[in-house]
Amino acid sequence: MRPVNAVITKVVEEAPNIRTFFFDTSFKLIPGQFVMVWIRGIDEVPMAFSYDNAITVQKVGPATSALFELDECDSIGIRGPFGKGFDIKTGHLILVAGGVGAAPLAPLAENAAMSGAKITALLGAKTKDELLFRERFEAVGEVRIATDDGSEGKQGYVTQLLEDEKNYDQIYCCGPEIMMKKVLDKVTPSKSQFSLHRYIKCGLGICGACCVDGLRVCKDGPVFSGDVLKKTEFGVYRRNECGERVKI
Amino acid sequence: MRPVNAVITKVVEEAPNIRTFFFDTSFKLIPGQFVMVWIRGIDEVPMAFSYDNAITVQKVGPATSALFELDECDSIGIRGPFGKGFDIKTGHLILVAGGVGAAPLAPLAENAAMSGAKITALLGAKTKDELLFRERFEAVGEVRIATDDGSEGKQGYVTQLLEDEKNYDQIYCCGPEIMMKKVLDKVTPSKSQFSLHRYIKCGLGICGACCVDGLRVCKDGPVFSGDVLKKTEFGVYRRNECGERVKI
Amino acid sequence: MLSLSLTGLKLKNPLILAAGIMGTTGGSLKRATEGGAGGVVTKSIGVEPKSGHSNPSMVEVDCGYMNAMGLPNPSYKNFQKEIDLARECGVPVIASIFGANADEFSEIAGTLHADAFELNVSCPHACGYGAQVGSDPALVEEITKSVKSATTAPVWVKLTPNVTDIKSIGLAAQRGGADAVVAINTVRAMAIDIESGYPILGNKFGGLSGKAIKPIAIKCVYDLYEALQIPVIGVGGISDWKDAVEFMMAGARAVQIGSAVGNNINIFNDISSCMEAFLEDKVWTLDDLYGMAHKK
Amino acid sequence: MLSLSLTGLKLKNPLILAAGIMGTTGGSLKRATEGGAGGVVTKSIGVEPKSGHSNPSMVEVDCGYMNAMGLPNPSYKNFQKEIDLARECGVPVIASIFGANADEFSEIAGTLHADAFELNVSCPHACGYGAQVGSDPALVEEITKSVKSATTAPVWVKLTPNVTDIKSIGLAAQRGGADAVVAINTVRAMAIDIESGYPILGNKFGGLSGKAIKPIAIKCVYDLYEALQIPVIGVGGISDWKDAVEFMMAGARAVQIGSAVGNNINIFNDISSCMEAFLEDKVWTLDDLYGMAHKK
Ligand SMILES: Cc1cc2nc3c(=O)[nH]c(=O)nc-3n(C[C@H](O)[C@H](O)[C@H](O)COP(=O)(O)OP(=O)(O)OC[C@H]3O[C@@H](n4cnc5c(N)ncnc54)[C@H](O)[C@@H]3O)c2cc1C
Ligand SMILES: Cc1cc2nc3c(=O)[nH]c(=O)nc-3n(C[C@H](O)[C@H](O)[C@H](O)COP(=O)(O)OP(=O)(O)OC[C@H]3O[C@@H](n4cnc5c(N)ncnc54)[C@H](O)[C@@H]3O)c2cc1C
Ligand SMILES: Cc1cc2nc3c(=O)[nH]c(=O)nc-3n(C[C@H](O)[C@H](O)[C@H](O)COP(=O)(O)O)c2cc1C
Ligand SMILES: Cc1cc2nc3c(=O)[nH]c(=O)nc-3n(C[C@H](O)[C@H](O)[C@H](O)COP(=O)(O)O)c2cc1C
Ligand code: FES
Ligand code: FES
Repeated sequence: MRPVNAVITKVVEEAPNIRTFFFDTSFKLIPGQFVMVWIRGIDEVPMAFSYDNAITVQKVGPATSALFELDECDSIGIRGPFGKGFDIKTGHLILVAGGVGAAPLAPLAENAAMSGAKITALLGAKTKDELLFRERFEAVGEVRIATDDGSEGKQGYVTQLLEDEKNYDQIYCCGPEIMMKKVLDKVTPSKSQFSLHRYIKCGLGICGACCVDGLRVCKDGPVFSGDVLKKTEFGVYRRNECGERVKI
Repeated sequence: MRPVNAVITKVVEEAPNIRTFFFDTSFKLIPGQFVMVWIRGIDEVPMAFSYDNAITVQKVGPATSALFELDECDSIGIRGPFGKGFDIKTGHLILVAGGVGAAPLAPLAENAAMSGAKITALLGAKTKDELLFRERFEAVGEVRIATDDGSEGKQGYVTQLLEDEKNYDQIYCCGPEIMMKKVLDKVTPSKSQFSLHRYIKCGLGICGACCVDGLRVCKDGPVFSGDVLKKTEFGVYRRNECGERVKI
Repeated sequence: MLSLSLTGLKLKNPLILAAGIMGTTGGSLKRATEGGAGGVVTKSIGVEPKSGHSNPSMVEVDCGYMNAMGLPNPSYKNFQKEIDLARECGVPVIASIFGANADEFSEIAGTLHADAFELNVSCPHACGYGAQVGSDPALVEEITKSVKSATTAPVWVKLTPNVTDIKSIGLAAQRGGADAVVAINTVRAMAIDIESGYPILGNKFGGLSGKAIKPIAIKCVYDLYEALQIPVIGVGGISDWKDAVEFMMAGARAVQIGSAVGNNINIFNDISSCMEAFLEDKVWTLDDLYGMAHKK
Repeated sequence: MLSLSLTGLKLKNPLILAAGIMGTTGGSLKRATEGGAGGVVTKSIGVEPKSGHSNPSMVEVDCGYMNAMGLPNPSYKNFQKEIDLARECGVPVIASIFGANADEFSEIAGTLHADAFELNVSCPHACGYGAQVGSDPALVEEITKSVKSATTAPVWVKLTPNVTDIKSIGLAAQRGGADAVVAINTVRAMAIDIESGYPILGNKFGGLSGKAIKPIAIKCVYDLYEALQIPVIGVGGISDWKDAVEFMMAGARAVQIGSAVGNNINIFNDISSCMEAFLEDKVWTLDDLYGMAHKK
């Protein structure tokens, strides 16, 4: 498919470097699936959907900075959805979000709660201001918080909050790979799902740029079950744009 | 579509120069629609279907002669169906067939009779032996015959049989153009349908080789209503393979 | 809103019937104008009557069509009345012509009367004609020159994509005095029947048209727009108004429509009305579309 | 039943993973062998690490895909371990390599260890590489020669269809000592976003792959089979067993599969089993298919 023209209808400042961009067009995504967001003339980058019609973006480099220059009535190109989303279970679900990793987990929480699941969200961020979608998670379940600077909740990593969680039916996790690796090491692999981040080029499962061993993040993922990841290079190294191995 | 491989399962001698070839594959054609029959290495020519799984062919030149060389287990390529078939009405239907023109009219007669129409078939041929599908027409209605040599029925042209037919709801006609033109001149144009013959190249309505003025025999036809044909060059001239006008 | 002047011809819209499509009879050209065509190009006409390659001469493939008609035509000596009939409709009638050399081309252009001539130096499956002359810049220049001196009508040169560098051929046409180039003719191609091993076309190979070739044609038009001063007319795989817009953004002043006419002779009307609505919506004119992709 | 020997390599079937498809990591090449590939070609590897063109680098179009990856690769200096990992699967691993000149090509071929080398002189969108060298017969011959003297492994030369005469390039490769040619790389193409006028690819244009180009590739393979003594390996638009059979009838000794792997990594197994059933049904061997269309 060619990029669909999406006009920005509203921009919401979520945190110092995080904004949500609402569009005039909705996309049907399973939480965890992603789209390719084309900032014309600049770059095209993968993004989760945080609402039916919105992405939530952390400014980290050229593409996201260019996106931050855009305002209502500006438009971008969107292709997708791509990949496989989270497999949404019932029972007690624990969501572990690091930073902007909360983007795909918020709609997941809302969907799952609607089907009667019990939700516990563990949110981590550097500081209180950067906690994302806290109210959305609170609206559908329990929220526990960890911040690096202790400005809210427990001081330290979000992974520490996991220690108290013994009874769960499924763990959903999205955040920096190093954090996700720590989560994987602490939980029952077959009861956990992780949304991975790799450099996405084609998004179509063809070029192989996004491979974690033989698994394509863009097509077989970005969501993988913990037991699948256990046998791979996940958490050990990733590939840069050239395909060179880079230590995590 | 690419040609479908059709294996010949039976060959029936219908008349001195007319054979029916049955295939292992059926095609869904509305009577009057046609297929392109590919005799590999030789030519591809348009043919009506005389049964769900058969064509009835008169040997007239290189392609049909090559077809006559084929036997059970040989195969040809078939593409289709192409074009628009007869619009099958109810009431009293008169079918006027000249020679191998009976091929699309026989299944038409059978279909229409099944829906309760009254069928009168007027069959014309040079001589008795060449009368095609007489029994099939007799099985579903009345048959009247004209032969050039008087060996059966009235001596003369099949068009003469029309004189006695005053009450009909629709006339269906297929045969040499000169005969069809005579029929058109004798009947109510809006109550008549004719299956035309023009040189078919693409069969897809693209090249224009088969045009009768602006009408494409392969796509808008081969069946046209008499009142549409009245305003055209039908019966006056046709085009040869080069596109030159040739008097009928 | 869509009208334009193209090499001196007035067109009510930039949507032209492509050569070889419903183009052998005055009646069929007329039908295309009734379908809304802003101009019509005839079947390519040569010096002598030609019956073309044997059937199958066209087959539908996965994403388009393949044909090897072999330039069937009644010769220019039998063709003036068809052109005249088509001209009654009041839209420009462009005579597509072909020949083996400059003399044949100018013999035809010097005799036939038409609103413009389109030189077919690009048919990929006509031995001794078409792309066999159109891959050589020197020949293309010479033929264009000789036609220009044989007629006062505008001369368009239709290019083949089956070359290493289409710009060099376009430049040759421009040097020869062409008023416009048309890109592209069909792409060399082949299909084989796996049941028998036979190449499907009577001519064994042919030219690919339809959706499959659109991205190839867009690139050719884009490159020609950059290289040439004369207008580029785009053709190849247009099947809806979006395709037409894409060609104009690539740099086409007007477009031609071929294969897609088979399933919809009214495609010219359909595209016109959608294109008008699009331009209104964007508050753009045709001129805004023209070459837009080069400014990005 | 499908096994063959190709330029000295033993393949369990004639279905090879094409260059640039799942070919950057040992793990992904391995996955293709698990999907049934009889051989795998790596991503094209150059002298220095390269990050490629900016995104969008690939887009789905009407009948296929368009890409301008820009040859991202970790350089041959970082690639031996990926090849070694892939070789553990026991199927031949062919290293695709590219360079700006004969020296770069032979530097790589002289250092890397692989079962064969495929010379990418055909990528349509890499400035100074690929088709920019592969359109010149003299350069192709020189590069092939120098690689042949740098390695004892078989050398395949991958050709671009974006030339006036692909046979002349194939003949140059053969003169240079190539053990086989591979045809075709992608077809030069472009797509424009009509909402904005922007060319969609970051590189503005790219190469067309997938179904759209199959009839073009079949014609190239057919022509090369007639012109050359060395085997031709067919690639371009194969998406099922029928396509593979068609290529072999056109004259391909083996085929490569690219774009279609995206939706089905097991396509190699799927095609193998259907092809076997077809051959049994027809009471044909692979050798019967080979070049069959030339005998009709
Ligand atoms: C499946 C998936 C979903 C994502 N969802 C979100 C989201 O909802 N919100 C959000 O803010 N971010 C999300 N990201 C991350 C986002 O894609 C990057 O932050 C963005 O690409 C950075 O681009 P840049 O030019 O601003 O930064 P750069 O300086 O170019 O890069 C910063 C980081 O982003 C990575 N990056 C750059 N381009 C790409 C690319 N094409 N594919 C993958 N990574 C890239 C770089 O490798 C680097 O690690 C997601 C990533 C993936 C893979
Ligand atoms: C819609 C349609 C349905 C037909 N149905 C039948 C049928 O059921 N049975 C039957 O015996 N015949 C049928 N014909 C006629 C049949 O197509 C011709 O008899 C056949 O093409 C002759 O080919 P040839 O090489 O044997 O003869 P040739 O010597 O090549 O030609 C004999 C006559 O057939 C015509 N012809 C040749 N090729 C074509 C072509 N590609 N398209 C149209 N006409 C051609 C010639 O113009 C000439 O008038 C049909 C024709 C059409 C248009
Ligand atoms: C059946 C057919 C006949 C054609 N005949 C001619 C011709 O006579 N002269 C010519 O210049 N181009 C001819 N063409 C090429 C078309 O004019 C056009 O360039 C090509 O088909 C691409 O456009 P499309 O994809 O819209 O069909 C022919 C194409 C087809 C499909
Ligand atoms: C994403 C992508 C990357 C490619 N990279 C390369 C490459 O690095 N080297 C090369 O020789 N060909 C490359 N190709 C071309 C393919 O190997 C193949 O020749 C082409 O895609 C046609 O085959 P297909 O239609 O089966 O995809 C690439 C193609 C695609 C789609
Ligand atoms: S980004 Fe190309 S396979 Fe995933
Ligand atoms: S045969 Fe081509 S339009 Fe009818």
